[in-house]
Amino acid sequence: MKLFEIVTEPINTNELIQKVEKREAGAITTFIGTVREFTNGKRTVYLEYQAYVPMAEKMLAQIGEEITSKWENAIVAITHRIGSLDIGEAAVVIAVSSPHRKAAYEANEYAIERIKQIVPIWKKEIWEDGQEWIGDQLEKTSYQNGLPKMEKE
Amino acid sequence: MKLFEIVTEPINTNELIQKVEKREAGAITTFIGTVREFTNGKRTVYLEYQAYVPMAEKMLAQIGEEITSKWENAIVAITHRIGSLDIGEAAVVIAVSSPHRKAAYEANEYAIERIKQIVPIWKKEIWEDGQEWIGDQLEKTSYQNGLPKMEKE
Amino acid sequence: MITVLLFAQLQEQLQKDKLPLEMDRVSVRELKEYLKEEFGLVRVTEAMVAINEAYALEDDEIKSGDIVAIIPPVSGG
Amino acid sequence: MITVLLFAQLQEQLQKDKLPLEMDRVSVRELKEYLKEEFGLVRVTEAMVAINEAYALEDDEIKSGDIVAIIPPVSGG
Repeated sequence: MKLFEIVTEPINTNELIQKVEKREAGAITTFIGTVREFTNGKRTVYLEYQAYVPMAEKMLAQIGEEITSKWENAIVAITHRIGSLDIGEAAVVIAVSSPHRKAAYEANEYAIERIKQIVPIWKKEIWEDGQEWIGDQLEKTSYQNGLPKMEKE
Repeated sequence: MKLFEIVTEPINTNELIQKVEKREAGAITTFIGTVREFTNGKRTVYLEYQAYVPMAEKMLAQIGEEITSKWENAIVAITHRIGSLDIGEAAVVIAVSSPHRKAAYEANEYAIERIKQIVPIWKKEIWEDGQEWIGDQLEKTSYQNGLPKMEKE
Repeated sequence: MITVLLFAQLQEQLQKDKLPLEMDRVSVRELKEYLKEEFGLVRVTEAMVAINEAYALEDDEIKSGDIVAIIPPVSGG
Repeated sequence: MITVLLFAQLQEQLQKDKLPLEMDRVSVRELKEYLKEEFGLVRVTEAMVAINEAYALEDDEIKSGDIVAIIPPVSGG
């Protein structure tokens, strides 16, 4: 069973939930990032995701380690899909279990923020009149002078 | 399709996700509250949930309304199960979709906090050597002089 | 007649989930006092009351035909 | 020899996902400069570099046999 995975097929949310279920857990949170039809008023026809697969899986596992060091007893599973995705399809699913709910929410949100910082995955938006590779990071920070921020404070 | 429901059968998380899916949503969060084996060091054998069903469903719907007034475009579905539940089974599932992820996390957490404040559902813990109806509220606040807090600030 | 619904520990204490009371008009406060004295439901003081599925205040009035639920501290989720 | 992996807009620009470079020792900074000048990859300046699947700093040294990935700003999730 792989807790951190890049896949090309549709993601099964239930499988991720099963990966983190345990008798000690009282709370399981999931996050499903889906392909939205409109971004900044522009209509997306579909998305194309590309990854540096082996490194992306390593970085997902690193996020998992960061989480278990911050939230004791949390268990995390993350699957990111690549390839062509239609509107409404899930690009990423994150499942976190924890004995307490607060940690399950916090750790889950931490995971998606970190994915957007350090995991080598790229998204191309295809519109009716063009297409573009998106660099979310670029809008906020440039990391041309060093490592991406490795820890969120 | 009922967005707010009290049921006696196991809850299907996927069905809740389907209830809130839409093309405008970029984020779906779910919360699954499961029966934990240990609470305060004491081993639970199983739980028994009871509800004042028609009022509980009304209160769940009210939480839904509170959420859509606070987080525009959020869609919420909540199912709470009653009866006997074994360790690991889901007592409650909350699904929230929203165009943006921050709102999906916040609204979901708001829903579980509000459930614990205003929805007439009671839990009995059954241990090997006894049993007790739990009153979560009582540990924190007494509302003998008025309404339960109707809005979280 | 007023119908009083009981849940959780109160239901177990009386071994009943329903109490039909021959009353016409009574405030929430008075009803709680009555349930405490007549049925020994001491924990009713920490409970909320709902009239016809809506939370009520201590001074709200209950009329004949109303369904009144005694809501001990909730513990769902 | 150093193998350079390209992704996203850089891959499309060169119509290649891989560049084998006859180099022995080069710093990350020097490699980025080289890719910019030799291949016109101007956007390499805003990219991170990973050596053998781990993020590297500008002064880190790349050796023959290393797999070097040019990582433009990521946009997963």
